[in-house]
Amino acid sequence: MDPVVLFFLLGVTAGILRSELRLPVQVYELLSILLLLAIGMKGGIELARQPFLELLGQMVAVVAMGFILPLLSFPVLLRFGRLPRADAASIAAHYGSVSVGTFAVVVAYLGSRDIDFEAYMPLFVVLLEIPAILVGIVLAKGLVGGERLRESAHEVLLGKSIVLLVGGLLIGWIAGADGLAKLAPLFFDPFQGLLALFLLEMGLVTASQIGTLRRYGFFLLAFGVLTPVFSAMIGLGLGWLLGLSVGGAVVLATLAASASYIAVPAAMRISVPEANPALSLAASLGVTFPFNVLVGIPLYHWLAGQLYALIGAA
Amino acid sequence: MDPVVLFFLLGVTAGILRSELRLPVQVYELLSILLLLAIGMKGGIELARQPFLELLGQMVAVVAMGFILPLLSFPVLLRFGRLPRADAASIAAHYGSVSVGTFAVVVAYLGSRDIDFEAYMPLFVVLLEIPAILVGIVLAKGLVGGERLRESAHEVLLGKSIVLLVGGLLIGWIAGADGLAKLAPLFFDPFQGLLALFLLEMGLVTASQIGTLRRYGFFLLAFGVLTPVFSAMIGLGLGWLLGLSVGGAVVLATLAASASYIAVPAAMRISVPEANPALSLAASLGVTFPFNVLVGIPLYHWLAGQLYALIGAA
Amino acid sequence: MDPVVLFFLLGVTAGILRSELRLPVQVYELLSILLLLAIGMKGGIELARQPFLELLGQMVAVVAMGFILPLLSFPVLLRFGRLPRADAASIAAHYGSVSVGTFAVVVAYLGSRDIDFEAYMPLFVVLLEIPAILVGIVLAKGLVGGERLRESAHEVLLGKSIVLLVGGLLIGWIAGADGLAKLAPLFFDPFQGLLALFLLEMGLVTASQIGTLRRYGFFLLAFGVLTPVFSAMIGLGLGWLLGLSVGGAVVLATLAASASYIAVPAAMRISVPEANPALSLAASLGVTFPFNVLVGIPLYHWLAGQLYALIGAA
Amino acid sequence: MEQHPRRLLTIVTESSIESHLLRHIERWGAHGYTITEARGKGARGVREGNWEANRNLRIEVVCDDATADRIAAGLREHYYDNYAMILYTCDVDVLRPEKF
Amino acid sequence: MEQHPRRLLTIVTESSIESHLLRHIERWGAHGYTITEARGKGARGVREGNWEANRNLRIEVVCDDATADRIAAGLREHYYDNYAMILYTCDVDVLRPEKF
Amino acid sequence: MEQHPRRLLTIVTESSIESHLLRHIERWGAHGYTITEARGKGARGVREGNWEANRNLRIEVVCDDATADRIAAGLREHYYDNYAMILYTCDVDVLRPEKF
Ligand SMILES: Nc1ncnc2c1ncn2[C@@H]1O[C@H](COP(=O)(O)O)[C@@H](O)[C@H]1O
Ligand SMILES: Nc1ncnc2c1ncn2[C@@H]1O[C@H](COP(=O)(O)O)[C@@H](O)[C@H]1O
Ligand SMILES: Nc1ncnc2c1ncn2[C@@H]1O[C@H](COP(=O)(O)O)[C@@H](O)[C@H]1O
Ligand code: NA
Ligand code: NA
Ligand code: NA
Repeated sequence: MDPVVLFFLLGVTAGILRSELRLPVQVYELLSILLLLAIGMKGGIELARQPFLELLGQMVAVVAMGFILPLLSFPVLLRFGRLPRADAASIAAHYGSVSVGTFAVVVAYLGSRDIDFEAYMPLFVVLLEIPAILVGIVLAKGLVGGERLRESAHEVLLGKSIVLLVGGLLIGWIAGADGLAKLAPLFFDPFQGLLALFLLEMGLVTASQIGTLRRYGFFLLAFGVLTPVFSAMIGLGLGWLLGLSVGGAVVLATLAASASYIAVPAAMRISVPEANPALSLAASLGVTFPFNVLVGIPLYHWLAGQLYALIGAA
Repeated sequence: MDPVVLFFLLGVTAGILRSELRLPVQVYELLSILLLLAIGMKGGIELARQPFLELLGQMVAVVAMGFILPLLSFPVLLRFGRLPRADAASIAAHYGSVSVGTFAVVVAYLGSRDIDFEAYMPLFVVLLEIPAILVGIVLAKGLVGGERLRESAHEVLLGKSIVLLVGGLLIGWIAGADGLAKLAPLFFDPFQGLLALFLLEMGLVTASQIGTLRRYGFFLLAFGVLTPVFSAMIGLGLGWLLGLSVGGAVVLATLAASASYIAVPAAMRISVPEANPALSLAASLGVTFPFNVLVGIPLYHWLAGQLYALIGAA
Repeated sequence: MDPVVLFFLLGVTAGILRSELRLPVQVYELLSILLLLAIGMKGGIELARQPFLELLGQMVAVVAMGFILPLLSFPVLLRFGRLPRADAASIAAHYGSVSVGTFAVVVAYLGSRDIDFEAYMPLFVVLLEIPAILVGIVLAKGLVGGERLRESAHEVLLGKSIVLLVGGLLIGWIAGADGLAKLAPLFFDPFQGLLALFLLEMGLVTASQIGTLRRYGFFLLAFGVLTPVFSAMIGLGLGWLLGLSVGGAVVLATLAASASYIAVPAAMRISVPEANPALSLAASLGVTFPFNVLVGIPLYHWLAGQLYALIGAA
Repeated sequence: MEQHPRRLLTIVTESSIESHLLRHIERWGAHGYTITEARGKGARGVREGNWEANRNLRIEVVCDDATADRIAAGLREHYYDNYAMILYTCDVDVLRPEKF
Repeated sequence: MEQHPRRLLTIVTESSIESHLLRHIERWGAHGYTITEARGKGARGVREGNWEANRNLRIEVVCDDATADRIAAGLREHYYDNYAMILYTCDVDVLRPEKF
Repeated sequence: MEQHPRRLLTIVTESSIESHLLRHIERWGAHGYTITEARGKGARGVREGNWEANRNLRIEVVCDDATADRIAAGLREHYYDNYAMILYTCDVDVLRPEKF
């Protein structure tokens, strides 16, 4: 098991045992700033190597997936979960968007197995963050006036994670690998260590979701495990169609499978306030995040291997 | 002099001169989290190399020392210090337990002199943290009901420092040196730098103890200097008996000599609330910590050299 | 463009667009502590190599410049800016002193161009911080009683930045390059990364000065651009006279050109409270800091090249 | 010493709505506000403050009675149903009444 | 606007006893609490908050009179003698009385 | 429960003057104080607290009426004109009157 995953388990265990261990929220913020900038810069370095136009097709396809995923889970949440419209829309938005933490874990996973993947993937992280939020708002509120939607879009685009990811992308793009070499001792070399600490903290937060989970019971649990597997298969298929490498397909599958717990909750709180945030966080953070980290990523890797062995690269 | 010690002196000086220099408490917390995890993981890596059972004898002996040390200092505190029972018990617990900061300093000291020591020593740090706390509670309260003692034990075991040390140990054990290589740029490479910053902060805190020291006068000062030397000799002897290397004996001596200022104060505050925390902190942090860092460690090193030269390794 | 400068632009942009991006103030504090210590230690290492007495002449000349610069800008502020006496004095003090952030940027600038400079320059940073503050107080208050001035001097000398710079210098001096090698992974290797994060934060703060700037209009803007160029030429000339290398002259020019936004504001707030801090910060941080980082440093480099080509080294 | 009665309105709520809330409060007539970071527990459960989604803010506004009522009414209308929030007011004396 | 009188009880004390204290306060009838990090000075000296052993918490509880009295009495019995602690109460008005 | 009336004086001001201010407050008779970090907005603009020059402190002093008046007067004389600062007082009840 990857050591970063062990840190996650340490956090969960400490949380469940009600240990006094706490990470100051400022440490959490520092870690997420460093991780987001590092991920963005890595992607930007790669974009500088890549003719941008060649990626345009892939980008459009990925954005389309971001619009479609929440539309698929919404009816499930409404009908089988019997959730109020706002809650169903909000959860659908969480699952249609992505978790940067999960992305970092799959990158670490592939890295420690020396599996290559398209290094411009952070671009897809940025692209996937947003569409599901817009879909979620429309699902909850109907086709709200342009004013309202524009305000929400503005908020999402200027949220912390997008600004840091996009800022990192641009800096990586402009400065290139050589320019950023001097920044490696802060952003790139300790990446795994920073991720380990981040996962320790996420483990503590995950443990605190268990109470809610127990209250809302079986449906959330099932939804939180089945949706990522289902979405991963869509991501895998899309990756294959787009001609990604096995590694790239695993990353795209993991992005599809992951559920946001940073950008989307913040956006939903403002744009769909009547949705209960405890519900969506319990599912995305209390079920799906640990599922992906512990079981999902190896599973998607195995599935990708099967798929590519069976059909061959597209 | 080791540069990390210079940082300690800078902190003490800035504190005494009433400079505006402050480290945010969140930085202090981040530093201690990183140091505790790093120490734990280093020990765990070594444990993975070592047949665990071979260490069992040493572990029992070390735990026994943890029970005995506070029993030795308690009567001194009662009689010569004329301290109330609760205070004597609490101070005895502080001195029977260990200071992770002092441990880090002795590790740095030996490292910069290329002196080897048994790398599983962090295990002893964990083992020594706890027994003295139990002894302290019993000394203060008598043989309290199992309920009370169990509650206290629970609290200590789930305190921040034990969770991080033990968690690090387990992660190191499971992942091994190779698995943790990727974490080195955050946890291992900057260890000395993190320790330097930590000692800067401890210097500032030490300086703020001077007021209390002045109030409680000569006894605390004498106790804070003589106890570590006396305990170090016990630790040295035990190290020799257990067949440790010279370096290992110096570490064990330093552990015996060091007085807790993190885990024990927290435990005593809850379990023996009538003990005055200013007293025990002034002694352990205001006297013994600087004494060990500046004078004690070189002294114990010298003593170990004498002992091993005289008698030969056990 | 240097990547650290890109981080500054990212911060400014995020600030102007009113993004939700914030760095916790504790992160800002940690960054400035690390940068100040690193700069100090680097200078101290160099001082250990240098016969101290040889530098005495240079030191006196640099201190003299620190006294003269504010005396030159004060009448301009009074007459052309029509500012109240206290404000003119305070701004003069800001511009007579130095900005450690700007110093770090010029060091990074020269480093990435492989241009050497006298490595004891951090000593000049320390020397230049203080004189302008004293001049500013005298300009505002007249020749105040020794008591008052002594209290102010005490405050400045024990402010965070001086303590860390001087502390770092001393540690570097005592421990030398070998002694500090073990601290490099925290203080020296990630220096550019730490500086990048610091500039991200300073960009956010700079953006928040724009409101004030707009209110106080054209004079501040002109003063904030012209003063550094003028002071840089004095610094350049002095560097030439002192026989510094081209790189050294660029650093001295940048120090002269930079305006304090940490030590001086704090000192003025206490010693000249009737000065409006919004004014001086808008100029030094809202105009001069970005000007130096984006335009000034390359300009001073070019000017130094011209000067040394024309006249030859002194 | 001359004293002037005013009301101190204290709001404890989720930090995620900070910028919206402050804009509202100013629109409803507050001349200033003071914010401290907080955590706590209430009807909507524990908010530990260890993570962006569960941080609280404690916002204080010193103002006259009419403004306090306007703010309280506005909060009740726009925020009370959907956000973790409490609100209480108390009587205070200030020195420079023109500020509030 | 309709107002309902309640009491605001504020405790400033050592952070080391947080979890015990909160358990007690809830047992004595509080429906919620708000915590902010603090530092300060009092009879037991300066508590600078720069280190785990000298941090303070400032805990606020809005409750009815009986609960306030119960909490105050409980604190006096269990904590006052051995911990750095102050406690004061003041009258406040709340909007939704059923919460407190 | 026996209660003793005192005054609670709350100051919100720039953190840069902390040590001076505390020295003054103690000289004017305060037996203790509690400090929390704050940010805010007032007549002197937004103080975001993201940087050393724009951090606020929120200082509370529980004291008797005479001390409160003395402190308020002192602050008015020494600080009001030149620093971002507000001050308000309110009536509180304390348990151990001898402390304040
Ligand atoms: N009775 C109370 N006393 C003090 N603070 C409270 C109380 N109830 C709630 N709070 C605070 O208000 C926040 C939101 O409350 P609620 O909407 O009841 O969950 C909580 O997280 C607490 O910080
Ligand atoms: N008169 C006071 N006014 C405001 N806060 C106080 C006062 N006295 C004590 N405190 C706070 O209560 C804590 C504990 O007080 P004590 O038990 O008196 O040391 C102090 O650290 C201060 O934060
Ligand atoms: N009406 C108000 N209500 C609450 N806090 C205020 C108010 N006005 C000012 N403040 C606080 O006091 C600080 C200084 O105020 P000022 O001197 O008006 O700029 C501000 O930064 C706020 O934190
Ligand atoms: Na997804
Ligand atoms: Na010991
Ligand atoms: Na200058």
